[in-house]
Amino acid sequence: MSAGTILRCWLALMVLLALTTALAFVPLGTANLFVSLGIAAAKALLVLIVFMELKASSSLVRAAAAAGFFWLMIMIALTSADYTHRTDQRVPLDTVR
Amino acid sequence: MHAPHRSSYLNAEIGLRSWLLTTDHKRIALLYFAGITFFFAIGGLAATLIRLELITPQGDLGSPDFYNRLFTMHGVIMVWFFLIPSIPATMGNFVIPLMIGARDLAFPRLNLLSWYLYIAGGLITVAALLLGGIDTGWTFYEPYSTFYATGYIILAVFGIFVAGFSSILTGLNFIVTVHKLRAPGMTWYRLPVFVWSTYATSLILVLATPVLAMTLLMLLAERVLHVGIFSPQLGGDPLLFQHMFWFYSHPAVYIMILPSMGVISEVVPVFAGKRLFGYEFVVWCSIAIAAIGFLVWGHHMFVAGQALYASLAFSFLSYLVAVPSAIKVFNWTATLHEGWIRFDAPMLYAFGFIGLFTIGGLTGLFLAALPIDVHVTDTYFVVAHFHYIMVGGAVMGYFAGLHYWWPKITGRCYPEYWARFAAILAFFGFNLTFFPQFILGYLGMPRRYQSYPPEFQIWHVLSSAGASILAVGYALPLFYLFWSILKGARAPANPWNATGLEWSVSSPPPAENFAVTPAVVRPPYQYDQGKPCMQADHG
Amino acid sequence: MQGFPWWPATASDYASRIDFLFGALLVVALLTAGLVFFLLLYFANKYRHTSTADRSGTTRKTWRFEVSWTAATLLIFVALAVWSASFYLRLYNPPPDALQIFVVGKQWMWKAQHPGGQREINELHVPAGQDVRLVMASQDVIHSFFIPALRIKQDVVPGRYETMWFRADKPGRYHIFCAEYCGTDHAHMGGWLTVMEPRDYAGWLRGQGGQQTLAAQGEELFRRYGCSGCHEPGGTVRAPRLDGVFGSPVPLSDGSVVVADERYVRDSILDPKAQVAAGYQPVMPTFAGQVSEDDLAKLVAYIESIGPKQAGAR
Amino acid sequence: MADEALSFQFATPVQQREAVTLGMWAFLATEVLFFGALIAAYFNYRIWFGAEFVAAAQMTKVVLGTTNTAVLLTSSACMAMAVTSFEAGSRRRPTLWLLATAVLGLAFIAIKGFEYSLEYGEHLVPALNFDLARHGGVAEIFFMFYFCATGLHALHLLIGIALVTWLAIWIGTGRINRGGSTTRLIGLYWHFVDVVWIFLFPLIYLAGRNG
Repeated sequence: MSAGTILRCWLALMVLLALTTALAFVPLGTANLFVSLGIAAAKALLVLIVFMELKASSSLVRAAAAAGFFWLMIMIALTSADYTHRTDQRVPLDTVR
Repeated sequence: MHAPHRSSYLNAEIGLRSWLLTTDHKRIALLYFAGITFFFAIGGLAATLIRLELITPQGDLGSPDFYNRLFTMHGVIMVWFFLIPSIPATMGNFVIPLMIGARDLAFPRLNLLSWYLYIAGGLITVAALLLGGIDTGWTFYEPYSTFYATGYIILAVFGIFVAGFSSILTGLNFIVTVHKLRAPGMTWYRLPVFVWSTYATSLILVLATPVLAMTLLMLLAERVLHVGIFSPQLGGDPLLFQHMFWFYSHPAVYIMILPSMGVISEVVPVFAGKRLFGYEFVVWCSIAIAAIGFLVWGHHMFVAGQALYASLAFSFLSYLVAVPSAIKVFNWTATLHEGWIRFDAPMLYAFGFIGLFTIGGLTGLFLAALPIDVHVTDTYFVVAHFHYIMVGGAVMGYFAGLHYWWPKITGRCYPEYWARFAAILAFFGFNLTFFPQFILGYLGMPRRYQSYPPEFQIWHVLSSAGASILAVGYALPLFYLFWSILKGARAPANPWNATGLEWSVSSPPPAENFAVTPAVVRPPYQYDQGKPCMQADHG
Repeated sequence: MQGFPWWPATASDYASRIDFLFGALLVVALLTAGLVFFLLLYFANKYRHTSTADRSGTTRKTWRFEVSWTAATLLIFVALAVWSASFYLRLYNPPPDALQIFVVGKQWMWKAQHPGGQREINELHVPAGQDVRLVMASQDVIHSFFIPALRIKQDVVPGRYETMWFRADKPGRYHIFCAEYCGTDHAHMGGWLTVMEPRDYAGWLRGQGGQQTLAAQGEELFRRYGCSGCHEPGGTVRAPRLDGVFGSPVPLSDGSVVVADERYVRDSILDPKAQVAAGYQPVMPTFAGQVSEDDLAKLVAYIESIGPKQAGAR
Repeated sequence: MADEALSFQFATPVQQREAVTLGMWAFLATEVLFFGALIAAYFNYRIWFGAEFVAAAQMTKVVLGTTNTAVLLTSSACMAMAVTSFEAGSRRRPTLWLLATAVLGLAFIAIKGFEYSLEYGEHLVPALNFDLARHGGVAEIFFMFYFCATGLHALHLLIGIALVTWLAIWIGTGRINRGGSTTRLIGLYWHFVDVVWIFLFPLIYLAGRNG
C-alpha cells in the first residue's frame, strides 16, 4: 500500500460518491435503489481491498471478511422472501399511544 | 481437599485471586463449570415447580402469573445461561487447546472477560427474575413483551444482551485458536471431531449472536421509548421481530446440539476401541449443519402469518438440514460394528444420546411437514421435540463429556457404579417425562398452560412422575463427582485408552499443558486390535 | 382422570387426511428408529469388549455406505416435503361460497359474530357439512385460534385480518384453544366449537333472537360514523361509491391494483391514505382508534353485502 | 495488545500476527451482522411500507449526509496513510496522519450533531418530539431506524476516535514501535466503521430523492 495507491483510491471514492449522489436525483424508478447499492458495494470493496489490505491478505482472512456479508445476504434474501410475498401489505395504525 | 502430588494447573497458584484473575483456559473452564451448575440448578428448580403444578388440571400452585413467570424463568435460564455456554465454554475451553497441542487459547484475557460477561449477564437476568420475574416466555414475542407484559423485562433483556457478548468472544477465540494454534502435524483431518464441532458452533456464535443483540436492542428501544418498531399498535410488524429473533434462535439450537455431537463422536470410538466410521462425513456434516441451520428459521412461523411461499421454502430447507444429522447417527452406529465395546458411564450416556437424539430428530420431520406443523406447533408435541434435542441430546452429551473428561480435569476417578446407575436412571426418567408429551401434543394440549382439560391429566401425571426420576438422575452426579474430588482414586493419564493429545499429558494437566510442543503423526481414533495408537508419539 | 386418550377427536375429512399423513410419517420414523436401535443393541451385544466375535472385516470401504444412506435419506425427506406441502396449499384456497364468521380475539376471550348478527363468546356454532371461513382479528396481542379436532390453527396478529377455513363433518362439541401465549389467563382463553346438523344450526340461529344481520348493523354504523356523507350520491366530498366494489379489483393512485377484500376494506377505514383509489384525493380521515374490531367486522360485512351478487362475482 | 512482546501461547511472531488479524476480522464479521440486522429490517420495511417509507427518507439532510460521507472517506485515507507510514518505520508522520484522522472523525460527529439539531427543530426525533400528525407513523418508524443506525454508527466512531487518539499519543511518545499489530488492527476497525457508513448513506440519504 503506497501513498500513491491510497491517493488514487481516495480519488476513486470521491468520484463514486459524486456519481451516486448525482444519480440519486435522476428518476430511474426502482433501479435507483440498485444503482446506489451497487455503487456503495463498489466503494466498500475499494475500502476493503485497498485500505484494509485484503488484496495482500491470506485467503483465510478474505473468507472471514466475506462470511459476515454472505450471512447478511442470507438473512436479507430469506426475510424478503416473506415480505415480497405477503398478501397483507399494511398494518394500519390504531389505538392510542 | 488433598492437593495432588504433582504440579498441575490446580496447584500451580493458590488463592481466590489466582482463580478470579486467571487466564489459564483450564481454570476458566472450571469457573464456567461453577456458573453453569448454578444456573442449571435454578432452571431445574423452575422445571420442578412446573411439573408439580401440572399434575392436576386446575391451577393450584400459585396464580397464573406465577406459573407464567416460572416457565419464562425456566426457558431464559436454561437457554442462555445453561445450554448455550454449557459444552463449549466448559469442556471446549478445557480440552480444545489440549486436543490441538496448544498452550492456551489464542486470546486468554478475552477468555476471562467472556466469563465475567457471562456471569454479569446471568446475575442481571436472575436479579430481574427474583425481583418479580417476567412473564413473556423466553421468546419475548411482540407486541406482548413491549406493551402488555409486566415485570423487569428491560433488566432481563439487558442481561441476555450482555451474555451475548460472552458468546461472541468465546466463539471468536475458538475460531482463531483452531485456525492458528494447532501443533505441527495437526492437520484439519487429524483434528478430533470435538474440535470440528466446536469450530462449527463458533461460526454460529459469531454470526448469529449479533443479530440477537440488535433485535433485543430494538425491543428495548421500543419498550423504553414507546416508539414503533415491531409493535402493530405503533405501526410496526411483529413478524419482523419473529424473523430476527429466530434468525438467531434457530441456529442457537445447533449451538446447543453440535458440541454435544462432538462429545459423542469422541466417546463412541474410544469406547468401541475403533476408528470413527466415516470421519470426513461426520466433520463435514457438522459444518453443513452449521451452514444450513441458518436457512431454516422460518419453520417457527408456519402459522404466524408468514407468506405462503416463504413457508414452502423454509419447510423444504428444514428437511435438508435433517440429512446431515441423520448421517451422523448412521456413522456412530456403524462405528460400533466390529468394535471392542466397553460400557463405562460416558458410553452409556452416549448410547442415551444417540437414542434420544434419534427420536428428537425424527419428530423434527413431523414439524417440518407443513400441515402437521399447523396442528402440533405451540403444543406439547413441540415441547417434547425440543426437549428430546436439548435435554435428551445436549444435556446427555454434556454429562457424557463431563464423565469422559472428569479424570483429566480433576485427576480423580468417580465411582463407576454410581455413574452408570445415574446414566440409566436419567435415560428412563427422561423418556417417561417427555414421551407422554408427544401424545399430549397430538391430542392438542397447547404449551404454556397452567390449567388444562381434565382428559389430558393422565399423561401429565406420567410426565411429572418421570421428571422426579430425571431429577434424581441429574442430582446424583453432583454428589458422587464431589465425593470423587475428596476421596476418589487418582486417575492415570489415559484411563480410557483414548488417542487424543489431551490424554498424553498427566491428569490433571500441568499449567503449561505441554512441556514440549507435541508433533502429531496420525489421525485420531486409530486402534490396533482395540489398543490405542496415540496421535503424538511422545507428549 | 379419564383413562388414556390416545388420539384426538376427528371432526372433519381434512383431519382424517392429516392423520393419514401423520401415520405415514410415523411409519417412516418407526422404521428408521427401529433400524438404528436394533443395530445399536445388536452391535453393542455382539462386539462387547469380552466377546470373541469375528472382527476381520474392518478394512471395508466406507464411502459406499455413506453415499447410499445420504442419498436414501435425502430422497425420502424431499418426497415427504413435497407430499406434505401439497396438503398445506389447500389451507390457502378457501372455497368461494363459505359461510363467513368474524372472530375477534382479545385478552382473554374469543368473540364470534355470525352473518345473521348472532354473537357468542368462547363458543362457536357451525353447521356440519358446510364450508366455514373464519375472518379473525386481534385487539391486543398475538393470539392463535386452534381447533385440535380439525387439526388447524392460525395465529391472529393484531392489526390485520387472518383467515382460516374448514368443513366440519361430525356433529359434536370440540375444544377451542388459544395456542399463542398471550398473558395471565392464556390457559383460559378457549371454549367450545359446536358442530350441528344444518337443521339444528338453523334452529340455533333463530333461538339467538331476532337481531339484525351483521350487514344491517353495518349499514347503521355506515351512517352513524358519517361514511354515507361522502360515499353516497349527493355527498359534499367526491368519494368513491362502494356498491359493487367488494371482491373486484380496485386501481390505486400509485398505479397498482388491489382486490377489495376484507383486508383492503379494513385497512381503508383505519389508514385511508395508504391505498387511495385512482382518481380520488386522499381526503378521508382515519378512523383508527374510533372503530372497534366488532364494529369493523360489521362495516366490512355491510360493504360486502352491497358488493356484486355472490354468484356472479367470484 | 502487547506489541512486539510474544505472548506465551504463540510460538512465533508471525503466528501471533496472523492470529490477532484473524481475530479482528472475525470481530468485524460479527459487526457486519450487528449492523446488518438493522439494515435487513430497513429493507423489509421498505418493501412492506412501500412509497411512504421512501418518502420519509426525503426529510433527511442530503447535503450534510454527502459532506459527512466525504469527510469519513477522507479520514479512512488518512488512516491508511498512517498505517503505511508507521510500517515504513516513521514515528512523526503516522502521528500526524492519526491526528488528522481523529480530527476528521470529530468533524463528522460535529456535522452529525448539527444534523440532529436540525431534525429536532423539525420535530423529527421519535420519543422526544416527533410530530406524528405532521409526518405520519411510517415516517416515525423510518426515523427510528435513522436514529438507531446513525446513533450506533456514531458510537462506534467515538470509540474509534478514542482509539486513534490513544494510538497517536503512544506512537508519538515512542511507546509503540514498528512491527506490532496494534496500528493495523485499529486501522481495520476505523475502515470498517467507514464501510458501515458507505452502506447507510444511500439507504438513508439517497432514497426517494427523485420522486
